[in-house]
Amino acid sequence: MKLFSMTKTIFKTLGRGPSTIRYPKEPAKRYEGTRGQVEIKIEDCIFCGLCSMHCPSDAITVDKPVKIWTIDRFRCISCNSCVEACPKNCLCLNNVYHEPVLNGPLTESFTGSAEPAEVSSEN
Amino acid sequence: MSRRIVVPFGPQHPVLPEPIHLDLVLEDEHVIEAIPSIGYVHRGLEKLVEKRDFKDFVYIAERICGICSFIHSVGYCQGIENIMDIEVPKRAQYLRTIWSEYSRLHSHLLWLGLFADSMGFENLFMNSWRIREKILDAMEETTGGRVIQGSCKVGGVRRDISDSKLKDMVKDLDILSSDIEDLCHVFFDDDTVIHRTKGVGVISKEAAYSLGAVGPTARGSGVSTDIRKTGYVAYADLDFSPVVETGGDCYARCAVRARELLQSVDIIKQAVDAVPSGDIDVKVKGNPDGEYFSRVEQPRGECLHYIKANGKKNILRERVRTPTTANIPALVKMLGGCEMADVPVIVLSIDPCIGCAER
Amino acid sequence: MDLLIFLILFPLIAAILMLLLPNGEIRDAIVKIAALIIAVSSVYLFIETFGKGISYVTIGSETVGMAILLCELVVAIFIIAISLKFRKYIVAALAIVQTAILVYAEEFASVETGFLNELFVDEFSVIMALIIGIIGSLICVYSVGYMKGYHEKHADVKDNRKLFFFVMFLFLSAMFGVVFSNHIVWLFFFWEITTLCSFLLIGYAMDEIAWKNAFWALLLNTIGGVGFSGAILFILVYSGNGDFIYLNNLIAAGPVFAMIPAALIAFAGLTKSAQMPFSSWLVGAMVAPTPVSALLHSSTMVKAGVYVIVRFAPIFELSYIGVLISLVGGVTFLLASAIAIGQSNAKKVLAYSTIANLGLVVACAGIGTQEAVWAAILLIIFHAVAKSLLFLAVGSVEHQKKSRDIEDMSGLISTMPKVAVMMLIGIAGMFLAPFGMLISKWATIHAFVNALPPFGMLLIAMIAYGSGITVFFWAKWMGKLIEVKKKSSPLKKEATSPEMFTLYCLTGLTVITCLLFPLISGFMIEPYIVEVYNGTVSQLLSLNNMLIMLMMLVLILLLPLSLGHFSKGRTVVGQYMGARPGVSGVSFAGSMGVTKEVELSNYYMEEFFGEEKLSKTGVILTIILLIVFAAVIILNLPGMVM
Amino acid sequence: MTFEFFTNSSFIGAVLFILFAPLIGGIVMGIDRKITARMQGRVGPPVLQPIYDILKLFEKENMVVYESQNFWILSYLIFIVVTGVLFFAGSDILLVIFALTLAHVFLILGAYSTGSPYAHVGAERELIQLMAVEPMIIIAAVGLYQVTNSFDTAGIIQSTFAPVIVLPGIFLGMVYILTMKLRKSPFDLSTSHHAHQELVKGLTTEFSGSTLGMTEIAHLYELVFLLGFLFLFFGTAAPLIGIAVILIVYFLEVFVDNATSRVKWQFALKSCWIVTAVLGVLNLLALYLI
Amino acid sequence: MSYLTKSPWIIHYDASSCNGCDIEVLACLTPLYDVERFGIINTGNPKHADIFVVTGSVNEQNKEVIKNIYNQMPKPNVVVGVGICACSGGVFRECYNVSGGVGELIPVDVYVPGCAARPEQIIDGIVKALGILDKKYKDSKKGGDFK
Amino acid sequence: MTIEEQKYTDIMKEDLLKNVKDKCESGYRLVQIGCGKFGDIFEINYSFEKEYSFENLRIKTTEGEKVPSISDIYWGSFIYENEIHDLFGVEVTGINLDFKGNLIRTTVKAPFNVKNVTKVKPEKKETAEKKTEDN
Repeated sequence: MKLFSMTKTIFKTLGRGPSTIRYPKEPAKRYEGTRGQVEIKIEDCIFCGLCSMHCPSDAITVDKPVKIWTIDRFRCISCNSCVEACPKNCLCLNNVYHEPVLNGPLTESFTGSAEPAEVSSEN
Repeated sequence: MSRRIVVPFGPQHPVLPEPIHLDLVLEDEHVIEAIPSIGYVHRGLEKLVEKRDFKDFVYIAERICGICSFIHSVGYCQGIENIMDIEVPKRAQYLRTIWSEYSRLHSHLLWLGLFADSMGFENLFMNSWRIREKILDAMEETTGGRVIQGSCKVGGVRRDISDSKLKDMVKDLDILSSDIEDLCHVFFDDDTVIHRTKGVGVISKEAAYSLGAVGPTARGSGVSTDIRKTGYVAYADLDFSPVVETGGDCYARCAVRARELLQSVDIIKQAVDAVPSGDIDVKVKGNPDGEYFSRVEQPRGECLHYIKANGKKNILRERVRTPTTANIPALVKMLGGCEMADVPVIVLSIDPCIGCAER
Repeated sequence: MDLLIFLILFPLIAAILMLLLPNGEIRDAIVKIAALIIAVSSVYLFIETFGKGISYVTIGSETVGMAILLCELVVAIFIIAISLKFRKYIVAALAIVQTAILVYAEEFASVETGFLNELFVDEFSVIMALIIGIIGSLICVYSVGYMKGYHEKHADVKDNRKLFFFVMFLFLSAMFGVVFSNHIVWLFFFWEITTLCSFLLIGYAMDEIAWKNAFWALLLNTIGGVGFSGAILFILVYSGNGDFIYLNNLIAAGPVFAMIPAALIAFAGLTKSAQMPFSSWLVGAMVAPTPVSALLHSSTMVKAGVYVIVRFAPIFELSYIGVLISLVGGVTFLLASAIAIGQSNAKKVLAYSTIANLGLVVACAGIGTQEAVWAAILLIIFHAVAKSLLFLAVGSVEHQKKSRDIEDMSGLISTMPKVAVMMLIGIAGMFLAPFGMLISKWATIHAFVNALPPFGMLLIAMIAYGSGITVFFWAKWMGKLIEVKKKSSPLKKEATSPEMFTLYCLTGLTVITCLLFPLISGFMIEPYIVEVYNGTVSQLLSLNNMLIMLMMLVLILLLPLSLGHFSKGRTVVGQYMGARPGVSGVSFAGSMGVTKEVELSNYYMEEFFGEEKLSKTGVILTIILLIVFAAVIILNLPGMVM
Repeated sequence: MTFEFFTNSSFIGAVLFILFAPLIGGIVMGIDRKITARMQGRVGPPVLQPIYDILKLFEKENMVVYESQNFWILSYLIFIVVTGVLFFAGSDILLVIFALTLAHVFLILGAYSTGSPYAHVGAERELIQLMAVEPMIIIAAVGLYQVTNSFDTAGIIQSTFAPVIVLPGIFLGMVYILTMKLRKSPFDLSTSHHAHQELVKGLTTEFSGSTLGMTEIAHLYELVFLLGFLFLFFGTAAPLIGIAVILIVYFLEVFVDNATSRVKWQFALKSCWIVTAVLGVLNLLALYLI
Repeated sequence: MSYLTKSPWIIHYDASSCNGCDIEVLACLTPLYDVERFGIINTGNPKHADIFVVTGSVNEQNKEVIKNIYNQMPKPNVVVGVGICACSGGVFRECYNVSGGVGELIPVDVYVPGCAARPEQIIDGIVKALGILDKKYKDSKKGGDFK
Repeated sequence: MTIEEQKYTDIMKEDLLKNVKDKCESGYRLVQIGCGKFGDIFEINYSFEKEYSFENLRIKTTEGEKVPSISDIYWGSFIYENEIHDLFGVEVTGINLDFKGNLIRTTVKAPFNVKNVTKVKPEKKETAEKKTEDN
């Protein structure tokens, strides 16, 4: 029938049931290669600043003298550029996205020292 | 006394996914005059070449538009590579081809959905996007990004796809193509769709050609032009011919895109069969010096990246002429004398990507 | 019943007085006084005759009869002369034919006609007299204010107000004559006078277009006149019974005899009430000053046409001639309504809606059942009140806005709130539920259902489509009135005081007739129907339904109180303009850097409802119907002629 | 079969309508949305979603262009309720129809009164729709009268046999009209349940908060009224079949909503009138032949 | 809980993004994510909307547009900035025609970072916004006025 | 993989219309008009294509000079010419649909004609200020 050529699809869809991911109840769909956020193993970092140089959106700032590596999550485009630039392979891109937040800016600083990574989120 | 109705259409309007505005002058519902105007999403990113070196600019280039993202990066990289005479590995070229066609699939499905929605066919919209999600899944799995793939770089590609994965993808596409066929059948045959699209926004072959229309807009009018035929990336090795319809109306443009879906599936299959093994990138040394007009076929049509460099890290000028820009004159012509209800259908029928057009 | 004679003669005297008085306040005052006297005496007539049924007045003087015949000739000669002067030979020829027939009939009738009971009055006449007396005189009062402004604004038109008021009052006199005449020749005389008056009033501006339309009206009306004189000829020459020259006798004679004269007079009625194919004169007549349109072409003159048809309605009951008349009315109703959609000139819309509503009356009259006649009379009443209100309101707006285009009435509620509200009530009166016309429509549907099958169903279909169409063009007009793009302060003086007075009165009447309609129905229409149909009248509208309608009306009248509640505590924000920058009021930043303003116009859908196409269809359809009509008459003729 | 407005049964009918119609309408709409979602391969909102929506709208700020617009909408709501009350109290069906028209005219005037271009075009389109459906409804009323010899709904419903048997054409015509009345695709011209319409929200563009809430409530009342109207074709002679058929019809409406794109007004008007002429008028004429 | 949280209607405006986030917002409506589960409808009309979803950064041209939309939304309402462009101007922050994130123009209640923000992220953002909506409603009840 | 041949023809501004007309008459379609500013010279490329053969006409102009519009030959050229006007400030005369600087409205007038208009990195101070504001 030309008038209701959608019929087949509709009944197929009805029969198949919803293809919805019931997201907050079900976990989100992720792939291994999904580009999420940049993570740093700060203990390996030599604060060379290459990542900062190659960041297309200037999200990363590296303060060599005080050994602080800072990323502005509001600027990061998860492009993997820094990961590729890093000579020490201390950066990596995980597959988890950042939670929505109520205020900005959202910067995370990592201080390079003997201690494990200290994460501070400031507003 | 005039019987005119003046309606400010857009920039914020539910049928417009992006801001474009039209001043519609109507009489009853006949459009007497419709002047489109853009300018809401202009960012000026071409100017960013002054800040970013030519390798990093690819990230900007692929953010010209989130829908045509991958092919923009192909166009940009290709331009740089040709200036610098970089021989990109064959496998990388094939992968670029595959991803390009995936982008086309995703873009066309997205468009078919929006198009259906513009004429009030919600179910068709939902079903188109349901299928599109499968394409996006494949993209995300292989490139890491759903809409901004970020897997093309100067000198090659950044990620490889394993052969087994390629085979799986083809298998998935086979399943998908039956769904796509069902969908196309509705676009081709359904009476209400025909009622809304046939004879709407007609533009003749001559007009389309002389107005410089590109892509499905031109092909829908019978102009056989498809930049893929110039044989960039791996297209020279693949067998396909441009999809051409002669109606020149929204129906024809829709049919071109619907048929291109199946064509893309076919091209992907061919490419997967022919993909050679080997490296996926080459090391890029030095800086570009020279100029190049790099042309690629986006889902919306021919896209042109003009790159001029003088041997410095930052290139001198990057100019992007996106298909939407080229199609706007045709759109202006199409809108004259249509009905108010046709306006969204016609506007969407050129598949406007304002993000592209304004950069 | 000297009152009848008074009602006919008094306006005549007033008219002659008008010719003598110069422009000025004295004349204006006299107009008002005369109007008041006419209105009061028509009300007095109502009180006098209330519950008395039919009563006759005999003048019994041969001289008066002869005088009338003479005047008739004078009128005819005037028409012939002016037609010849303007080289309208067809009009002249028709007028000659009509006069010739009349003279022949009078002179060579084989029967003696006495002079007895020349005038009569019954409930129907009283209703008509009230319409003429109250609405007609209100319109005269309105004219006082209006015509002054008219001449201030139309410097090119010769100030002929003396003649104007003369004709206006003459017209009222003639209308009273029409509704009170029992003697058909008298009826015809008054009938011709209304034709003449309308001719003079339409041609008031005396420019080319005015004359053209005036002659067109004259032409079509004389065609009707020929039909009318044919009826007289038939009665006098072929019937062999002079008694039938009296309306009451003729109707009482029943369809066997009266069918043919009734049909011929109904034909004349069709021309006068501007039914298709004759409707074009009424549309053309809109060139005249607005009170003229209101007086002649909405509330009263065209009512003369339907008046005679409704008079003869009992004859048509369940007959094919009646069905044909109904169909002409039905087609007119449907198509004229449809044409109104494509019009933006307010007076043209009103004209077409008048034609349409008269079509409905004619359709009802053609059906001729009790219920149908009841509906027809209701339609006449409600239409007269609401339509004259609308015409006059348009006239006042025209003075302020220099345009009679509906598009220019955009946001009238903000600039001329009083007139706008009255106009809204008038429009609501024309098509909305608890108001008059809708009650009539309800009755009409009830009447059609029981009409001669299967034509009843055809008529139902016409009214079904037609009422959908009516909703469209009225509602869009209402919408235009209340559509405020940008608030502005109201005018201090919306119209001259005589104009406002008239508008207030008519608005009041519109509402009151709706509120009192059960009484009108019970005490005026039903007795008439009982009398005409010789017997008991069935329950026409159940008490419950009346109560419901009244409750709805009260509800509508109470709802505006909520405006008080809504006027506070709301956040006021401008219209949605696609979020365009630079929005202030209704202007927005357009393409190419130009600031544009929103314009809003109604839909006219001319590809569906084009005037030309539809009138052509209508004319062809109705001409076919009339040919069949003529054929039926001719076929009936041999049996009838004795 | 004469009808008395102030009898117990009609009073009960009216009160039941006023109290429960929004609830029933809301649930029907909720199920409608659920089925629609399923047809689109989605989960869809909770069944009570339409009611949540309305309750939410009353929690919002009332934002107006002109204060008077609320007056028209209140009138719209009241007269939709009056329509339903008259209908369920068993009153004259022509009066019911006129009240319905009146209510819609109020809605349209409300849209006009805002002076917004989108609402304006929506109002014009709504008027076209009104014009398109009016003939069929009147013809349906007359058809019912021809069969049952009563204009009162109270009388019609007690007909000894189901009118639909001799009025199949009119019933189908009404089903066709119903699509337009329910503002479902392909006839969602003047305003649409979903957003992607060339008119933004058409008629209701400028209404917000409680004003919009009132139109939504009116819509629910109207839904119940319309379904009741369809039930007249079965009456007490075949109540169960009637309910079953109405359920099927409603499902069909949802299906059609999902299987068609929006048509243009020219087609909408033409098709409605042709359907009315072919199914309605011919059915009426055919009544004489039987 | 107010009913606002059960039926939040959104309006979406593409300020000047690359479309990436836009199509992801749209994707939320489609079968795979189907936000209508939460009663969310994309109204496209500011006067009906409760949640304003902005994607992309602000520039001189769309400043007025965003403000207009925001002002035409009846209170209580919330603004969700989706994508890093809406948060800070993102990768285009330094373009001459970009003046920055949406927060500089209108009060943004929830920021959803990401380039492009994923549908799940957007859902999270909207769910978070619902809480704020509820709070705003309750505050307004207490205060008697919409602030 | 094929690399497209690049063809340029440098022409004088005065000959532009004639050359474009030739192109039009021999059946070329207009692909684009693109401008670039190199030093003080504006380079405008007119790109044409016929059956996948891609050719360019190039004119050079300087600040303040006027460029004729080719919109009489190619109706659709207005979009590029307006764009060049808006972004580079090159005056194009006789455009059929002249947006008069309103096609692409920019904060900075003719941004491509200005040296280095991309904003410099926000100063530390500024950021600090913003922080206090936000808090």
